[in-house]
Amino acid sequence: SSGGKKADEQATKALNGSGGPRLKIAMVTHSAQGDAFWDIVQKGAQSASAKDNVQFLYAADPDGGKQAQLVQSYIDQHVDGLIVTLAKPDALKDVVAKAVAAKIPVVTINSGAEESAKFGALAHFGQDENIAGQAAGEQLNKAGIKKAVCLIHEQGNVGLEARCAGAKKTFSGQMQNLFVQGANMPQVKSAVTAKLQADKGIDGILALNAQIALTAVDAAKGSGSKAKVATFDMNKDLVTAIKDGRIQFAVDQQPYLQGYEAVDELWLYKRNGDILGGGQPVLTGPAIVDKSNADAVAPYADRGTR
Amino acid sequence: MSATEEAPLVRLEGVGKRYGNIIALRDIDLEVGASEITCVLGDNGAGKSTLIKIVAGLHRHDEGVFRVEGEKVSFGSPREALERGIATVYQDLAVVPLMPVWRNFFLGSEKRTGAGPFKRLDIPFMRSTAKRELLDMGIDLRDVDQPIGTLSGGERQCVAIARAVYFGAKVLILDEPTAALGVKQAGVVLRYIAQARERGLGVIFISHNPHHAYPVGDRFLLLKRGRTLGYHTKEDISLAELTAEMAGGAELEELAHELESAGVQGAPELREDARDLGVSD
Amino acid sequence: MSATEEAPLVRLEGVGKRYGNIIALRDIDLEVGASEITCVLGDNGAGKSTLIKIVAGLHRHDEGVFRVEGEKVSFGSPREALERGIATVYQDLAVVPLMPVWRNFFLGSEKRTGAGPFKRLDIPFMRSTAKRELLDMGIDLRDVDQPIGTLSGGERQCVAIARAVYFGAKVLILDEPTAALGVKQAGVVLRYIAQARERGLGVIFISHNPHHAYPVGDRFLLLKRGRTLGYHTKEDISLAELTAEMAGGAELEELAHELESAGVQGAPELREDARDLGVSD
Amino acid sequence: MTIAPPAADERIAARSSFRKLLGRPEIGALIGAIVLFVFFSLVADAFLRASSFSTVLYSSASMGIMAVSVSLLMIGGEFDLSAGVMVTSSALIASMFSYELTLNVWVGVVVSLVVTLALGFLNGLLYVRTGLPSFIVTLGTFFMLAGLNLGFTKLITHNVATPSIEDMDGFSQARAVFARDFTIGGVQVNISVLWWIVFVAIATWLLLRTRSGNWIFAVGGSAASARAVGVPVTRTKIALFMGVSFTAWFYGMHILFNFKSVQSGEGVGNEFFYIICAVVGGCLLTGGYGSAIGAAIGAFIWGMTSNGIVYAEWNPDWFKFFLGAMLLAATVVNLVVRRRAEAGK
Amino acid sequence: MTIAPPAADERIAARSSFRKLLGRPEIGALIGAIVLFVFFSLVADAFLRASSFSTVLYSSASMGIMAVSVSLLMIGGEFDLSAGVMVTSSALIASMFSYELTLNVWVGVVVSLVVTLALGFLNGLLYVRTGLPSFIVTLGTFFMLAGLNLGFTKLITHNVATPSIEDMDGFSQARAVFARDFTIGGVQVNISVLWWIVFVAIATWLLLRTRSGNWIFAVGGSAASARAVGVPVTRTKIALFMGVSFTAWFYGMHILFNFKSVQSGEGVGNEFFYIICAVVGGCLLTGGYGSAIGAAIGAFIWGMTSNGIVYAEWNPDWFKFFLGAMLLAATVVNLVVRRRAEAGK
Ligand SMILES: Nc1ncnc2c1ncn2[C@@H]1O[C@H](COP(=O)(O)OP(=O)(O)OP(=O)(O)O)[C@@H](O)[C@H]1O
Ligand SMILES: Nc1ncnc2c1ncn2[C@@H]1O[C@H](COP(=O)(O)OP(=O)(O)OP(=O)(O)O)[C@@H](O)[C@H]1O
Ligand SMILES: [Mg+2]
Ligand SMILES: [Mg+2]
Repeated sequence: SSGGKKADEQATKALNGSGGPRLKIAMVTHSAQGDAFWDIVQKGAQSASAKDNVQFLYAADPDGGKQAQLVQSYIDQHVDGLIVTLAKPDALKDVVAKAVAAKIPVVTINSGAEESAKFGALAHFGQDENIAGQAAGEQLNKAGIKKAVCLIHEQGNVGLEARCAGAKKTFSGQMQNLFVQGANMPQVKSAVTAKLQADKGIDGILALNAQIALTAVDAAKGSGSKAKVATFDMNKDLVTAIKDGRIQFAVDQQPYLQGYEAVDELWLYKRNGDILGGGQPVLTGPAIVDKSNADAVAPYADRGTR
Repeated sequence: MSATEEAPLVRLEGVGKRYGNIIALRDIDLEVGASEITCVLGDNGAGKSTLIKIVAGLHRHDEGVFRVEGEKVSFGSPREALERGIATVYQDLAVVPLMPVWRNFFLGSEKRTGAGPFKRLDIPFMRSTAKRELLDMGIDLRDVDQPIGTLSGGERQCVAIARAVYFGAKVLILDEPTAALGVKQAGVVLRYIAQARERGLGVIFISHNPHHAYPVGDRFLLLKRGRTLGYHTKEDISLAELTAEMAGGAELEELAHELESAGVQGAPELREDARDLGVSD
Repeated sequence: MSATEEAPLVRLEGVGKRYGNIIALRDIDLEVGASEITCVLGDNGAGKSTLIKIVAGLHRHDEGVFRVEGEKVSFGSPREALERGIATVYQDLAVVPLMPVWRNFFLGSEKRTGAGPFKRLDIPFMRSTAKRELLDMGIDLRDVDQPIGTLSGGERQCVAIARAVYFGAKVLILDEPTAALGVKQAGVVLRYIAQARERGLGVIFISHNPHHAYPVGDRFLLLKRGRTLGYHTKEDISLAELTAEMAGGAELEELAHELESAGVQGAPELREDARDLGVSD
Repeated sequence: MTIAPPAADERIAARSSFRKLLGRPEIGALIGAIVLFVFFSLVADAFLRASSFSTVLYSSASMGIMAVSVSLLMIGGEFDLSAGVMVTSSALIASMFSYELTLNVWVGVVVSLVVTLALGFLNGLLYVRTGLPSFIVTLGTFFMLAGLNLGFTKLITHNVATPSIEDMDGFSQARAVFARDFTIGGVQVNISVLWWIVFVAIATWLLLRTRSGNWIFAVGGSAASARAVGVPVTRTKIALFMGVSFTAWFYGMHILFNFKSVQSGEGVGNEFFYIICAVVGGCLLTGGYGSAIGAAIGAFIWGMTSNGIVYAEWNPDWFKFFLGAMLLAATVVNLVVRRRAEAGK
Repeated sequence: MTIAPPAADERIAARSSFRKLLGRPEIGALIGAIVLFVFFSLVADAFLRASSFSTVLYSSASMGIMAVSVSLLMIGGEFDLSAGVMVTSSALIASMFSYELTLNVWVGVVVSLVVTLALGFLNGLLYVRTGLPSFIVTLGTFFMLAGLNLGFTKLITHNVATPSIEDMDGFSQARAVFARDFTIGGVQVNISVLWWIVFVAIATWLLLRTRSGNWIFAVGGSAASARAVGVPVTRTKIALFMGVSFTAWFYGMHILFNFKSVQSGEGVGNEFFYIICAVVGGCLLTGGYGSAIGAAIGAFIWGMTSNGIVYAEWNPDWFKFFLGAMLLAATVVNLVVRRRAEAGK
């Protein structure tokens, strides 16, 4: 939907001149603190906010109930628009309804494509982690991998489990999950090493975050395994690693787009009554980054927006 | 030995106790009947406290037989002992430092009022009783709500004694109750012990002071290094003999000489004192 | 009063202390010179321990002046007191229950050997010293590596005393050191106190037993409910007067009568005992 | 001595009744809470709205319900690190039991109650039988429960979250009991706030007015002494663990009926927040001292802080920094107040 | 009494030297470790390979280095909940300082050491000054550090992770010191394993053979008694907090030079794993008892368990369940051994 975005931007420019009170838009996600993916989502939202003269607020909690509470806090503050992830749709259903009842427009991002419209949200940006996972599974097939592990670095996390489940669905070989402690790199390294030592047949590793992927590369090297590493999400070092061939590919959901589009849509709605997607989810990815296009993406990853 | 035909309240036969590889007691016999006071005497570390902890239900004995009113028992907890009317003053007092005095006083034997789910502590009763019982011992507390940990050593000791005396139904065990007490309070405690006997209780009384033990005791168990050194009834032994046996020989005589020759002012009194302590009679 | 022209080792002038709104001490004077023993006597809760805790550096006084060798001080920690040669036996003993006996003995004043980064504890010396010092007091420990918490009350007390005596350089403070002790051990402690005086130390000695206090003491401070009841030199007061003042009047006489009339076996001895306790002289 | 004590004890300094009030353990925490309240009122406009207050209250209740029983357990000298995941376990059990067998949700609620109480009993039993510190025992059960939560949920639902039970029999009654919103003076308040207050009241009564309360203080203050004077220490401790599991069940039901579905990974880490509430409210970590009201105020401080930061629109990157600073500030105020009260001149 | 004690004390029962050995505090944990080792050797083929053993050792060292100082702190009667994030802070400081100013990495390493020690000092100072329990104080600093880690990293790097410093001056020497792999007998071992052993040896020597060790046991066993006999309690406690920050710095450097870049959110939650290692190894939560070797064995148990489950290829959904079960099993074995040793007949 690159055309749509361009159009949005033009419309934005046109409307920007008209002034008016500053809008206050809040985003509440199910992210853990300091998560790289959600950091990029925020960056997208922030740059849209800067452009649209919007005050952008952000809060996150991985616990469904607490996330709902945060949404409630923003309703109490009478924000002008809400951006919510529906990783646990049931937990957020009521509070989204409250927001709608309080005449606060809601946009959903990332997860919850199916529920978004049902709950009364204006639009949805992004796609299910599950779909992104399916893309990863297909890429693994293409790379000729037969036996893979999917590294879950936060146990019980809905989004991460969904990525692995999606990958498993399309992957034609055998795939197992492995739990690693994301907050503790040495433990990640030793768990991956242990797994590779235990099962020499493993020839593929799917990580769910760039830093974990780089550690997995180390672990594979250290244990003398030939396993190829692929990952979700990106950063600067990861793009270099793709260029070097240490990492096969990265599934990029273009989180920047999710944040940017969501803010912009709310602003457009407030200013112009525009609704994107016509009730259908607007897909922001997944984009696959591999050796062929790594060079092109590198500068953006450098900047921390991809 | 007991005045009545009944089985004695408490009877130990050949009791022994080990802490790991440390042998604290070996082959001890002891008997307390109703209206009887048995004194347990002995050096530091002789095993006196260990002995009464067995009777109080705090430890289980490893050897021998322990009977309460003729029935063979082995208490799993002090609660079982309490339920048979055995109340104890421990040497380390067994108080909960952060809790108010009155709560400590009634701990484990709370007085309650009301019925069913509304059964609750009878706080006014407990507060006033604690205050009164302590006043009777000569301890005039500022405030029965003071945490017991902030009382002076002697005051804490008095709380423990007053509690045991108040709840003791059949047997009263006192482990060095007068140790931290002032002259006045010690006198009160001795009176309590005598009164308990009059009320028909059996008392086990531990003391290092033969002047405290002899007048009130009926039977005297002397321990040394975990073994029985002697077991006497009052008729068998005089105060002087008892003291001599407790002090263990000539060392004190020597001490008194030493002090005197050092020209210590007041040494004659100490010498006299040493005599009291059992050196020469 | 002091034998020498120098300032006394420890001198309190009008000292007072409060715990929150609880007034524990008010306007107390006290003096200890070299080669002098000052006894602090009084009822339970009179404030004796509070007083010596001020001298030991454990509490700060709120009122009055505290001088050490003429110099005005207010100790922020017991370490400061120790550094000036003031060693203390606390009533609650101040031992660390889980630590071995010898480590407790030397705690805070460890003996070390070696140099630089390899300076280390002189363990053989500390173990043997602790064992020997205790044996000198008549405590024959099974094992100096036993956690001190597993010792008997009197054994613990002896460790605290032996430690203070070993480290006391100028002033020795003893809070009821003989309370939990057997006859023999108590004698040893009295001898230690006399020896300390001979070595030129000043001693503050707290006791409930006038028979222990009078022979060794040079000065007697009597406390009651946080105030001074009397402050005497030995010449001013006889043992009988002291005992009478400690016991506080006629109550004990009454007790003795009471016991006698109750027909308690051995009451004559108790009566005698009561006399000792200061009722009739 | 039979002389009556003098009417006014000369050994006690006079103390104003204001000071006396300050002497109560909860007052310190309360003043900490008031300071925070004033602070957030000044820096966040939205904070003073009635609806915001109800959000803060709800957030406090969501910590506070568990903090009640956790504080009792802490006064009794023990920890329960499995408290956080046990909430999730109880919700998962109720949800999956009713859903998989298509029963009235009340059946699931009752089954969950029984199982959760059994879990608490097990914690207590393991503790008293092994003699290991409760920290270790409940750490073990914490991991085990966390594993079971995920393992069973994935085994049964093939998912990491349970399906919604919104359309099942009995759901709306159960929701009315555990999770209904109702309106007081135009403000929506969740029923869990009321339940929280009820629990705090019961726990306070229990602690201060009943024999069990006496025992709780005693086993926490000195288990050996308590045992020596005849307090049934093991029974008391097991009961305390079951108390925690009872509130875990209750709060689990609230989560289930408020959010309809449960994630198996939820709850991890909350156990520490409960302990924090209790400690901020004046409970000693070493046991033997504290109050249920204090823990409630601790939960309230927590609710104010975590929501106040959102209302104040501070940069979320620094959220935890502010949280930590507030926590320290509140406890320091608490402490200063208590010290002043004790110095009490 | 001047009589020499009898050569053999009749008050002590004979005890075999085997029993005496069993009496040492670490032996219980060691036997727990051996039981686990045998267990995993039986259920997981891959477990017994030398290369696997080196993986387990590395994993143990990554817990064990911090567990050393945390166990000392616990013996001294305190907790440090900020230990986990402080590791990350120190790595972030070193990384960002060198990177942003384009300096030799050693400059960053030294700056990080100074700042991290200052953080430990601050923890200690806050603890002794406020008189609050260390649990609360370090909880406050935990949140604050976690916030600062994220806030500063985003402020400075505009990212949640630091850029790689692999190509900077001094990197390879620093890596050689903190994170190099080397080969012993054909097996790759990380240098952190050696450092771990060195730290454990130093801590053991400190505890058992020096005055400071005596003081550590004393302030943890009874701070009031220790103070009364002249132990400088506050100084000792502050030094213990700084000990934790020192190993946090060291371990932070290991992470930085092993993984080249640092995520600002790392480290949260690890503080509890350190405490777990210490407690499994026999340290008392209440202080005054424990050993550095015990904590090392605790870390080894941890490393075996968390990797053993992987070697055994058990379903990862149940990972935590197994972890909890193993943890409980190891501590129960530990306990049974110690009890037997004490009963010692
Ligand atoms: N920390 C404290 N807080 C409040 N009150 C205290 C504290 N310590 C002592 N007191 C009170 O101060 C008074 C004096 O106590 P102190 O320990 O000095 O008495 P004492 O003369 O040593 O008595 P004893 O002979 O029983 O040891 C007591 O009434 C006690 O209740
Ligand atoms: N828990 C324990 N573990 C090991 N040894 C112990 C334990 N309790 C007591 N002992 C030892 O058993 C012996 C007897 O102790 P006990 O307390 O019975 O002596 P006591 O006669 O009461 O002495 P005191 O007059 O000093 O109170 C002592 O030598 C002591 O060291
Ligand atoms: Mg004893
Ligand atoms: Mg005293």
